[in-house]
Amino acid sequence: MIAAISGRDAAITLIYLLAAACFILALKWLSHPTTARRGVLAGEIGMGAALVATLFNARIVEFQWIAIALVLGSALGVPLGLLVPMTAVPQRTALSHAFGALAAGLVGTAEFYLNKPDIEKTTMVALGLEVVLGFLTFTGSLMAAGKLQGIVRDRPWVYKGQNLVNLAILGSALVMVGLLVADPSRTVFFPIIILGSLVFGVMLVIRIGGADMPTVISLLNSYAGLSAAMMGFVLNNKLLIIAGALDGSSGLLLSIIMCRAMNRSFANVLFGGFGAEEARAGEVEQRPVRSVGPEETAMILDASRLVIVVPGYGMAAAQAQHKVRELSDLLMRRGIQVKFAIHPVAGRMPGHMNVLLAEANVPYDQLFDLDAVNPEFPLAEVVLVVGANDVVNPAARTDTASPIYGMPILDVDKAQSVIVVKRSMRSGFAGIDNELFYLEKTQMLFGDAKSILGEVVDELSRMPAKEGVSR
Amino acid sequence: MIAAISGRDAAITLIYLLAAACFILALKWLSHPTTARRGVLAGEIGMGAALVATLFNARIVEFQWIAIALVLGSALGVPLGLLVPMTAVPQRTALSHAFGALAAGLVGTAEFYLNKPDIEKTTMVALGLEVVLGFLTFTGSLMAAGKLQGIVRDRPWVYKGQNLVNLAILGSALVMVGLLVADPSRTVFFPIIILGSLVFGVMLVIRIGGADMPTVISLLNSYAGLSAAMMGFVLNNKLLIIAGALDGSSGLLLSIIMCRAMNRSFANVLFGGFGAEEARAGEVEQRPVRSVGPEETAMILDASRLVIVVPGYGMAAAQAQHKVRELSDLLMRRGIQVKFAIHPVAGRMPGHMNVLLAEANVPYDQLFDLDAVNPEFPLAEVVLVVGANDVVNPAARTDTASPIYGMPILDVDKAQSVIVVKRSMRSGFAGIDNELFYLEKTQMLFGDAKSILGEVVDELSRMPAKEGVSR
Amino acid sequence: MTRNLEVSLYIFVLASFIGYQVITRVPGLLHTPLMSLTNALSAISLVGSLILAGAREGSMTTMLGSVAVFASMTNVVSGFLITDRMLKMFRRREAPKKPGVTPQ
Amino acid sequence: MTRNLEVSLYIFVLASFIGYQVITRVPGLLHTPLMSLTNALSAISLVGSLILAGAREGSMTTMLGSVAVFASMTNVVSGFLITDRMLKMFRRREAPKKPGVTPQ
Ligand SMILES: NC(=O)c1ccc[n+]([C@@H]2O[C@H](COP(=O)([O-])OP(=O)(O)OC[C@H]3O[C@@H](n4cnc5c(N)ncnc54)[C@H](OP(=O)(O)O)[C@@H]3O)[C@@H](O)[C@H]2O)c1
Ligand SMILES: NC(=O)c1ccc[n+]([C@@H]2O[C@H](COP(=O)([O-])OP(=O)(O)OC[C@H]3O[C@@H](n4cnc5c(N)ncnc54)[C@H](OP(=O)(O)O)[C@@H]3O)[C@@H](O)[C@H]2O)c1
Repeated sequence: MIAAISGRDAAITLIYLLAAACFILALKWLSHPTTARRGVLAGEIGMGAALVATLFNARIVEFQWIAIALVLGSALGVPLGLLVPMTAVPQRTALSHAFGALAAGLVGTAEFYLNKPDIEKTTMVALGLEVVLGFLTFTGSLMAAGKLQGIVRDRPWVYKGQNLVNLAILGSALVMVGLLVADPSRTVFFPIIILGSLVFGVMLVIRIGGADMPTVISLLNSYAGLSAAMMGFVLNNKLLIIAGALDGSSGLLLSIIMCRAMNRSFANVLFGGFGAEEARAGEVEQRPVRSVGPEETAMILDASRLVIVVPGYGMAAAQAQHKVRELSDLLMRRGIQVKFAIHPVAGRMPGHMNVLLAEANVPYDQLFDLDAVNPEFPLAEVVLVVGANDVVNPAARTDTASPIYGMPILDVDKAQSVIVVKRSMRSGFAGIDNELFYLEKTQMLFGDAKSILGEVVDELSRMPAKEGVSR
Repeated sequence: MIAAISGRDAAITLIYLLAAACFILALKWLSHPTTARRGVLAGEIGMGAALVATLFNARIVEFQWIAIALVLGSALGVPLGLLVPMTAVPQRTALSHAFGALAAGLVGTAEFYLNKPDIEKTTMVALGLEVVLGFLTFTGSLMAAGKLQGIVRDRPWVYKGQNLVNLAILGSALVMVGLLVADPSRTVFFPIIILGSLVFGVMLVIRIGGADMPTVISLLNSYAGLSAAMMGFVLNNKLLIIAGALDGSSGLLLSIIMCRAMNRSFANVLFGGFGAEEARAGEVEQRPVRSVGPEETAMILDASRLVIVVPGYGMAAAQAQHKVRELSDLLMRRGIQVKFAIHPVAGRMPGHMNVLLAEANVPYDQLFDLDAVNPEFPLAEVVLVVGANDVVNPAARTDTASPIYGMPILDVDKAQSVIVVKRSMRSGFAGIDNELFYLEKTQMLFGDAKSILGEVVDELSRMPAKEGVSR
Repeated sequence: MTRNLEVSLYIFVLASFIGYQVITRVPGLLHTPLMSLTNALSAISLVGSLILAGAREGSMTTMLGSVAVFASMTNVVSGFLITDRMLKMFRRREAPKKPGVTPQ
Repeated sequence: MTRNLEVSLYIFVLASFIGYQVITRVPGLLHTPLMSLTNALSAISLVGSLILAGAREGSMTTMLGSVAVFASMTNVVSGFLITDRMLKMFRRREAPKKPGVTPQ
């Protein structure tokens, strides 16, 4: 089947191929901080080339709507890209999944009404998947964003037989896709499919606690990617398929990483209503703990040689990353070695702590991951836990009953002494008590991370410089 | 362009896709010894499936020739696979490149005569490349195999203006491909192209010394792969394209690795006539060296805590790997730690030493590569160099004039003492003298590696066991 | 089954392999930028929507297409911008020696 | 330029990427088996030659095809056999504790 194509189409095709290569390189270069920005550039080049090339497509005859849409899109994109604070990145990500999925869904819809009733079966399958995935991801991501932003109430909304209802909704949507595959002229089904998907998206996410959102978002990410790939199947556009597949696999891998690091299954995340427990176990019975003040903290820190800082969600919530940076700089200038221990799921999204500390200008070679830092804890005179809880909870090693049992944790309890910065004895995301806080060697520094660490910094800077100190 | 295909073809297509996936997994699983054999299995499954599926292709109407060819092929393949000794692996590899390339060339030829004169331009380009690469790789690989096996004389055959002649041959072949692209009816050119390619293959390799063959072989490997990929372009068979691309990139990467490790450029390998120097510098002027006997060697080894063994081409030539294994076992049972330092280009092909030692049943976690072992040399009381020369030549660090200057080497000269096993003061592959042999701390144990190490083993086993030794 | 589907399947499988390979090599350090970058890339669905928005094949198609273009374009712009913004912040040891340096 | 060429180019580029990715992950320890395995795999050109050998399209085609089948099949069989033979030899620490164990 020698189907020759015009010179122009050939050119477009080759540019698409080039764009695909750029996208792959973009992700490849993201494998190291020093090359990462080159990766972004590659991505931009590929995107730009593909966009321009597409405008030369013979089917495009009028440009005003395109122009308007592009301008408006950019107008909204710039603030979304430049003004969103780092702590709001999870919401923003969810939002952009919603947008991407919406686009896929709409294109699918348009394609259906353009080509009906004679749509080739396999194409119809792809089209159906594109639309279902697209629209459920759209509403699902919106819900997720809403919950993270606190617009939608965070507490999971759970009732009996919920899973059945949800599956019923999704099932019927898929059945109708099947019917359309059999006979694409049954167009009445199409709107119902759309509706069903939209509803299912809401239902899926409404039952999930805010803290589980990151995992869900990554999952939705892979759906969005898959939907884009399906669009590629429908339009048989290879560039779309490639980009979609890349996006899909990244979303899937990230959610797997998170689940592993939390030692939980997808099913548990999606149907476990984990967040509900969080609500329940909010308060814990009171037991005596040793608490400490900023001044004493400053002295303890100043007296040690190696300090390991363990940041957690609390640092993000308190926006305390800059104070933490100041503190570590002060200590280092006083000849004390400072390392940061980053747990893979510390915070509320993958790499959360890394970004915040980078924002606060902490060099990334001062950050160490689980495997690298765990052997070091016994050597540390002091470990400063800043708003971390679950990721340092020894129950994960010992208590088989605990919901986080088996989750790899930072062995803070092996350190010589521990100072924990948090506002109260309230539990963390997993909603369970933490033995670490009651250990002999542990002292609690109660207060909002930002303000209390501010005081510690002031104390330290007031102290006289030590003699003969050099780093 | 909705070109529907029959159910059978669809099935075949899907099986090919599965085969492609198997091939990729095969290489992926080769990334670790524990999964490597699973990789081979995956490859076999993919190959088997593809073979069977192809037999169902509608174009195939008579089977007797296929049957005969398959039987004969297997009949030759089994001995080639099972009986070839490990030391002859380089030749075998070269030979199989020749076979693969031949197949590609023949298929290309047949396709040309079947479809002429109306062959689509781009197809003709692919076909031309397939044929040229195929046939030049065929003869080139045969030459290489011959040289390594000692059938063809190893000494490179060099004359003035050789490169010009070679380029002329290749050039004219390519020009004629161009003419055929312009007008495929000029069939007269085709045989000339074949002839030119065959000749060029011979010419290319005839001027290269046997020791450089491994690099050339890898390069030919990538040609063979490329040629197979081109066949895929011609038959638009995606499985072929994928397999070819995998083979091609592996060949290319390996040759790059070798060139890097030798700190040489492709050009230097292909046109440098490196082997010639080898010949020239065969004999080196005599300078005093300390030599040592088997008995004393045994005692020195027995007196040390950490012994690092550095195997080289000499071990392969002498088939001494089993003796080396015995020696290391003896030493370990006498409570002495034994490590093997493997240079990336020790021997005559990538991974040569690893295979030989594995054959001798040395566990691979006892083998350490350059970066891992170099820091350890200062800690070793004795380094036992078994038939290695260039890869331990300090000139690579110091002497800018040396042909191996800049090649990363094993820092044997940093050890506390060195024993070198070789037959004479003759130089190695690079044909240069080795300062290491004249150092204060170095002693030469002259003799054929296998026999002389055998004596050392006997000496050691005769020694009384030490008290209180445990590993 | 059509040739197109065959081709699409091959592309999809190969691309997924690549995705798996490259993304498993991205360190945890960069997982957040990874999210936003892949996000921007998958907004390539732009190419699909552009054609619909410009194809003058009924006002509905144009409308759906235009909205899709708008949505995708938003992702393209914001995605690349925020990714680069994050990556700019990642620094080696040198920088913070002199404290108080604000992220550029 | 034909659709076929377009497709082939995509496949080739993607496959090369994959090749680069997976092969850079193969340790030096296994470079010799790598050579022989990729060798066996590229003998998939078998599928091309089989068709020619069986297509009854002139004796020359049949002959060329058959020879090609023979050559490829040799590589398939020998390639897989020798690779597996090599890999069988690679052992972890345990084995050689009791010396004199001959490679199975
Ligand atoms: N990173 C991810 O991708 C991801 C995704 C999904 C789920 N998760 C889950 O999130 C959890 C992360 O663990 P984590 O240890 O980082 O956090 P955590 O277990 O949620 O604990 C955070 C702690 O910070 C304290 N805190 C909150 N606001 C604070 C403020 N303003 N100042 C000081 N302290 C404050 C809280 O105690 P007080 O209220 O007493 O102050 C709380 O105990 C893990 O369970 C993980 O499984 C992570
Ligand atoms: N591995 C690869 O992929 C590859 C590819 C291309 C080129 N090369 C080149 O090959 C060289 C490898 O270095 P190498 O140090 O392993 O080997 P080498 O430099 O070639 O030296 C081998 C030494 O072994 C000795 N020898 C030979 N037969 C022996 C026997 N039966 N018993 C004892 N000793 C014997 C020889 O000295 P006597 O004659 O005095 O015994 C010779 O000096 C490098 O220059 C590398 O660049 C390697």
